[in-house]
Amino acid sequence: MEVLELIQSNLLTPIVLFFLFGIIAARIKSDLKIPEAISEFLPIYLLAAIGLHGGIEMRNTGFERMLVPMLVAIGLSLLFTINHYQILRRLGKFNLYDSYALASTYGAVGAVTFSVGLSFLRDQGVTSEGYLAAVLAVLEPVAFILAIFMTNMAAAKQLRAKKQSAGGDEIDVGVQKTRLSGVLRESVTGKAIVILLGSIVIGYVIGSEGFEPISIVFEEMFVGAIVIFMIEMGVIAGQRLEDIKRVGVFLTAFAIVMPTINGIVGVVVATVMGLSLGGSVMFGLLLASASFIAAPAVLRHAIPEAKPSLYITSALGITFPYNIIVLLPIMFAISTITHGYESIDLFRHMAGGWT
Amino acid sequence: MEVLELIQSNLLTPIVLFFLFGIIAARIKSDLKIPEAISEFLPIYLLAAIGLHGGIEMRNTGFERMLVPMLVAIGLSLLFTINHYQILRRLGKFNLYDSYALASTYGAVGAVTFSVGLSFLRDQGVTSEGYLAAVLAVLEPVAFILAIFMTNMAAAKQLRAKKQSAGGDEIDVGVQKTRLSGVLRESVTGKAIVILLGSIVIGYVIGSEGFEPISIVFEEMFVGAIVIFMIEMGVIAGQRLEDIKRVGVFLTAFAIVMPTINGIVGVVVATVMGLSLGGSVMFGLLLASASFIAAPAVLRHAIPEAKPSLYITSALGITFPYNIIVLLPIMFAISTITHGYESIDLFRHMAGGWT
Amino acid sequence: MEVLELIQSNLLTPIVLFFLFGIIAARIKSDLKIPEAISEFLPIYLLAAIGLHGGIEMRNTGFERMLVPMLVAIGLSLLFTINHYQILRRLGKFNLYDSYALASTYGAVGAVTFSVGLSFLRDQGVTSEGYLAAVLAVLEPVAFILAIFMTNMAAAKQLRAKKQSAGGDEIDVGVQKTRLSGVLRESVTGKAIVILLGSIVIGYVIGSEGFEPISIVFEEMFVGAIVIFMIEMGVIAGQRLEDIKRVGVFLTAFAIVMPTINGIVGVVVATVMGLSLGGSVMFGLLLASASFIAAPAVLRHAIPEAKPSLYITSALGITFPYNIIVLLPIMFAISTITHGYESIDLFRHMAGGWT
Amino acid sequence: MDVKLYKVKLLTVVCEILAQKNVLEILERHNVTGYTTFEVHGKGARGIRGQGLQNEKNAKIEVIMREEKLSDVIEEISRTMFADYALVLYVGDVGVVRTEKF
Amino acid sequence: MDVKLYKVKLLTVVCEILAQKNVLEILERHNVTGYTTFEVHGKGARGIRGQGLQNEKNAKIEVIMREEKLSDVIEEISRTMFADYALVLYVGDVGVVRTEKF
Amino acid sequence: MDVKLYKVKLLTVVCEILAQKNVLEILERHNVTGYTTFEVHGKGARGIRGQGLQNEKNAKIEVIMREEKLSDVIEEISRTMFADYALVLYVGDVGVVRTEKF
Ligand SMILES: Nc1ncnc2c1ncn2[C@@H]1O[C@H](COP(=O)(O)O)[C@@H](O)[C@H]1O
Ligand SMILES: Nc1ncnc2c1ncn2[C@@H]1O[C@H](COP(=O)(O)O)[C@@H](O)[C@H]1O
Ligand SMILES: Nc1ncnc2c1ncn2[C@@H]1O[C@H](COP(=O)(O)O)[C@@H](O)[C@H]1O
Ligand code: NA
Ligand code: NA
Ligand code: NA
Repeated sequence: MEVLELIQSNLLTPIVLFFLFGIIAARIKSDLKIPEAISEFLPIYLLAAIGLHGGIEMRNTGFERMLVPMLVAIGLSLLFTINHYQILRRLGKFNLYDSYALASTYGAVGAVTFSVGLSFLRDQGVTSEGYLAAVLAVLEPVAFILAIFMTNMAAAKQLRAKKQSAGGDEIDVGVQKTRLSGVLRESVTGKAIVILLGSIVIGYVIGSEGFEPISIVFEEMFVGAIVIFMIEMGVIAGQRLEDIKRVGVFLTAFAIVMPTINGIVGVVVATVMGLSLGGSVMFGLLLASASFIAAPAVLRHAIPEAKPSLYITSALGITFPYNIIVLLPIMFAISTITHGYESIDLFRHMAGGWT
Repeated sequence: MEVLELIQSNLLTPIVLFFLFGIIAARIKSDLKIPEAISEFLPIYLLAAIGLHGGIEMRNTGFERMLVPMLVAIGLSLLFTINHYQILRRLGKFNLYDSYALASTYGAVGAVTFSVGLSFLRDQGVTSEGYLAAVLAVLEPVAFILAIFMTNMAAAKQLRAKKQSAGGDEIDVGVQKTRLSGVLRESVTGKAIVILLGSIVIGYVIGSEGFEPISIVFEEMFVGAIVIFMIEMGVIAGQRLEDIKRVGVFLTAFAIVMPTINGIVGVVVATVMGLSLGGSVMFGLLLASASFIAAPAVLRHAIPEAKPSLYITSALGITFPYNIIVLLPIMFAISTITHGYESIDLFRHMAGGWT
Repeated sequence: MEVLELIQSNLLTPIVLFFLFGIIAARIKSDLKIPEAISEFLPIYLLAAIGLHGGIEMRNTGFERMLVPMLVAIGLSLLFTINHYQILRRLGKFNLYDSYALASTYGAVGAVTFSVGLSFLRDQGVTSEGYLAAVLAVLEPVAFILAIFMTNMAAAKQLRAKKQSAGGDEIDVGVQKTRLSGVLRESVTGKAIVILLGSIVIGYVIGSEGFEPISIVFEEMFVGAIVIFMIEMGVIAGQRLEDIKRVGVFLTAFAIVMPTINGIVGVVVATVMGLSLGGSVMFGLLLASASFIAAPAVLRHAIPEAKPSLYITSALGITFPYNIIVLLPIMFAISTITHGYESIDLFRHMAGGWT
Repeated sequence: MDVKLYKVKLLTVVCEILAQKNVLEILERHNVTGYTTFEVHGKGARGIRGQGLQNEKNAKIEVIMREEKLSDVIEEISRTMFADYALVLYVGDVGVVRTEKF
Repeated sequence: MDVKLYKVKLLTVVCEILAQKNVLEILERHNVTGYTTFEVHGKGARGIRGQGLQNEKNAKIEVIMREEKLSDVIEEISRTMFADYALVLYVGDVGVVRTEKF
Repeated sequence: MDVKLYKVKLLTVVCEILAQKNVLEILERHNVTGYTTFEVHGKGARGIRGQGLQNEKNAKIEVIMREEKLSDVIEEISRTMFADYALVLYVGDVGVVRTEKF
């Protein structure tokens, strides 16, 4: 079967192999570790590279066509977040806080996953729409804002209920409000969004020509940098493997089934909106991915009552590997079909001619 | 007007844009930051690259022609430092310590500014004399040594005056002397000078051929590395914007007017000495630039009574952006004229043929 | 003489020059330093690059030919370790612990030395067998395991002797055993071995084609990265120069003579086993090199009674510079002869045709 | 020569790094004049902290302050943060020279 | 409002970083509930530490614990580590709010 | 088994990193046998420190020493450094095992 072959060939890329290697290194309790300064710098670098690339593409192709996909992505992200919440709260019996935290973690997007997706497409000789970097930036805070708003509403409601029975304290409602606005500020000025948007604008301004002297650093080193980052991601995922047992069967299933559904819906919707084969894969990946770098930073302040071990572990330990190893090739196969190629092999031939 | 166009096109380079981006990121209170280890490493890297490049050039062109420009640069640096002092003390009414600290900050040179200048010339398709890297190295400590010497003289004089009225303590004069010699040692063994001089020598020894296997790291990645460093410089400058209000109108004006004068004098003098178009720009830039990395390290020990907020803020927050955004293109335009090109456009045509 | 010329030309490579520069920087008490995160990352990077390269080579050439050299290397490493011990204990009059610690430091291998060797061969236009990276990985723990085992045996014997005279405590024997097994675990899961073996496997799996997108980071930047690392190695070696006086004449002689003998034996044995000219040099270098990054990490736990100042200082401060500056060219010359080239110059001509 | 030392309190808080901001805000609200912070690793009821993602480190916050403000600050930290965050706090006695600074 | 503080001990160990593991194992063996660690530089009888190779830094380990366990822990560290490792330890008095945590 | 602890002083100095050298020189001059240092961030009378340039961080210096030397050291730091540098110092009581080390 072609999808299996695609999964298998994806499995044998340096990115996936070094991720698996990192997991193994952690499991055998090796002291291997990418120094903190490097692993803190790499996401900034990756986002700058993604942004510059996206900005340059947008300059070449115009961004009028961006509006619809952007709005659809926001709409889907909100819809999915609410859907996640219902499933987690009703079927999963998670408490209010954990449900919203998890719902938004999966409604949000993962920049690292996006990087891996870009590199996967590059391997397949396919390109994607540049404005998807902008969609990535805008989608970052959307799900969090919704979830935080909803959590605060629910908490205020609980509070009001309490107040009616006893003498309420006004202060806490005020605290809730400051919290919300503070968190909104924070998540929009978070470094990921800021560097991504900034780089898109700069990429747009400088164009391919202005990019030329920095292309060796911001383009040619891209895959190598991801590889280094994947070692660390693997190590961290490996260290959490024990925690995965503790997240329970329900959340484990959720962490695999939900991205699959969201991702496939994304690919199909993107195809309908007219995105290219590669663009549809990236659109699906945006919706499928869960946030594990931004999520803790935002949620720990916004919904401190939620257990970070749940949302970090499921996003990083289960969904991330699943997405980059299994779902990415599946979505690629689906996008190949929805874009009217009868088989992946056929496509490959054609792609061969393109590069 | 051509200068304006040049400024405008310079404004749209990745280097300047990422610097401005860093300022904005700091202003909106984003948590964006290049990890310390990286931003500590980048100046070392940039200086190594500058030095190697300069050394290789010197091997190709010989360094007998270096002597005059070197001596003239030292002379001008000393002259300017004394001039700065007079202006700051008399017109600016700064105290002795702040006056000398500021005078030497502007008499000294900025390695980061120098890097940006090299990259600016590269964009314009112009080269500069390799031995200017050696001038950079030698100029680094000169202004500090003068200022420290003068400050100690003045302080000793005050002390003697006091002693004549009361019973003096000999010890403090001794302390002053140790301080001076200690500081001299320190500023000559400072990492910037050491790596720069070392790399010049190594570049000279290995030549283009020996450089070949490391040229990807030390030449091709140069501009990309500056870009990353400029993000951090922008963030730091942005964090200091409030302080700029506090430095006052006089120092703000000083931080713009003085480099302009020094820089233009530098370009003209360099032209007279026979430096190339690009070399004259770099010579001007050396004299125009203020030190903001070496300065605090040296001055905090040498003149602890001076307020670092004054000299760091004006050098990094005002002069540095002004130099790389506005003054650099102006000096380039002037150098074009002093080198007998009737207009910049004409020059561009010719440059096109060279590259 | 050709060997002297070779030494001289090797002396003028960026790698050796930046190492010497680092020593000078430390001696004049400059504050120059590669930030910790960078100098902690570089060995990981170098080992990953070595491993990938080795793995790809092994895929191309098969690894059936690896078995004999591997076993011979292990045998020689063990033999040499015992030999070192006898010399140190009998002739050098070092105590049991210091003798075993030093014996295994010189029986083990140095990954940084190996990197420099690869880059030296590259300069000479010669290649080496890819499986030597695997030999490097396997050789890493061998000498330590032997030395730790022997030390524990000797310590247990001493203990038993004591017990017979007085009432012994059983517990300590248990402690010894746990220590041994703990140390074995640790040294096999040490980051150097893990990243090296992992990268070999990944290199083998992905092959040249899969390596292509990351070759800029993991191949083309290799020499530049070594250069940066050599600055730091030089600084650290320079800081220890004082300690060298304290290690004494005997150990200083040992640190030069022993590697020379081991290395030459290595080159000859490798030639006999049929390794290529370059491969024989690398095989000799493996046996000549002493460990100074892994050694303290392993020995400080395994033989805490041994003085780290002895084994770190001699390995890093004496043997490492000697190996990369003097012995490497000597071994190259010898290998040229053992491979039947009448003179190095002749060889050069031929090599010219190969590249 | 003898230096006179004045008795003040040294409050130390070790907490997950994402909670550092909350602690500093509480200090701010109580007009505490200064503090010193740095990043640490640790182990406690919430397991080992400091290995994984950057956000999972701890921060250590040290505050020299007069006894007067101490219990208010501790009370607010206890009330608002003990339940949700990995956090440990303790108080020691120290002597300082320039009491007017605190 | 007044916060009640309970008296406990703060044990601090500064040692070469490769000995950190040994100290943590000793704490483990004595069922100490938590600790805080970070990397430091220093000078002592064994010279300046922290400049050279990564392995030559120091670690600082801070442990809040009840007085009961203290002398056993100190005794084991003294016995097994004083001879071979660069190491300094000291004990102070601190007050904590949640005594049940330690 | 009971471990005997001897009373000594723990002097802590938090200062701008460029002043660390001065403090260490003072310690040297007074024949202090050792110290432990690390980099910290902080806030005080001179604003927030630790965000900007590398040179604008703080250093924390901890010194275990006998009471005898303490006031001389403090006096020299106060006299030569209080005016010009961002600096805070404080003193606590600790117990040590090997009193001969200090
Ligand atoms: N007994 C202890 N001694 C010193 N530090 C502790 C102790 N317990 C906890 N900590 C620190 O406080 C952090 C949070 O503790 P916890 O909330 O118990 O997980 C830990 O990660 C440690 O850094
Ligand atoms: N008097 C002291 N005050 C503070 N820390 C010290 C002192 N003496 C030693 N240390 C620390 O303990 C480490 C090991 O000490 P030593 O075993 O004496 O070399 C040193 O590197 C310092 O970090
Ligand atoms: N109350 C305080 N508690 C703890 N540390 C302080 C305090 N005040 C100042 N510091 C530290 O001492 C440094 C210098 O203080 P200052 O000279 O007041 O700016 C600050 O940056 C802080 O790290
Ligand atoms: Na998503
Ligand atoms: Na200047
Ligand atoms: Na060896």
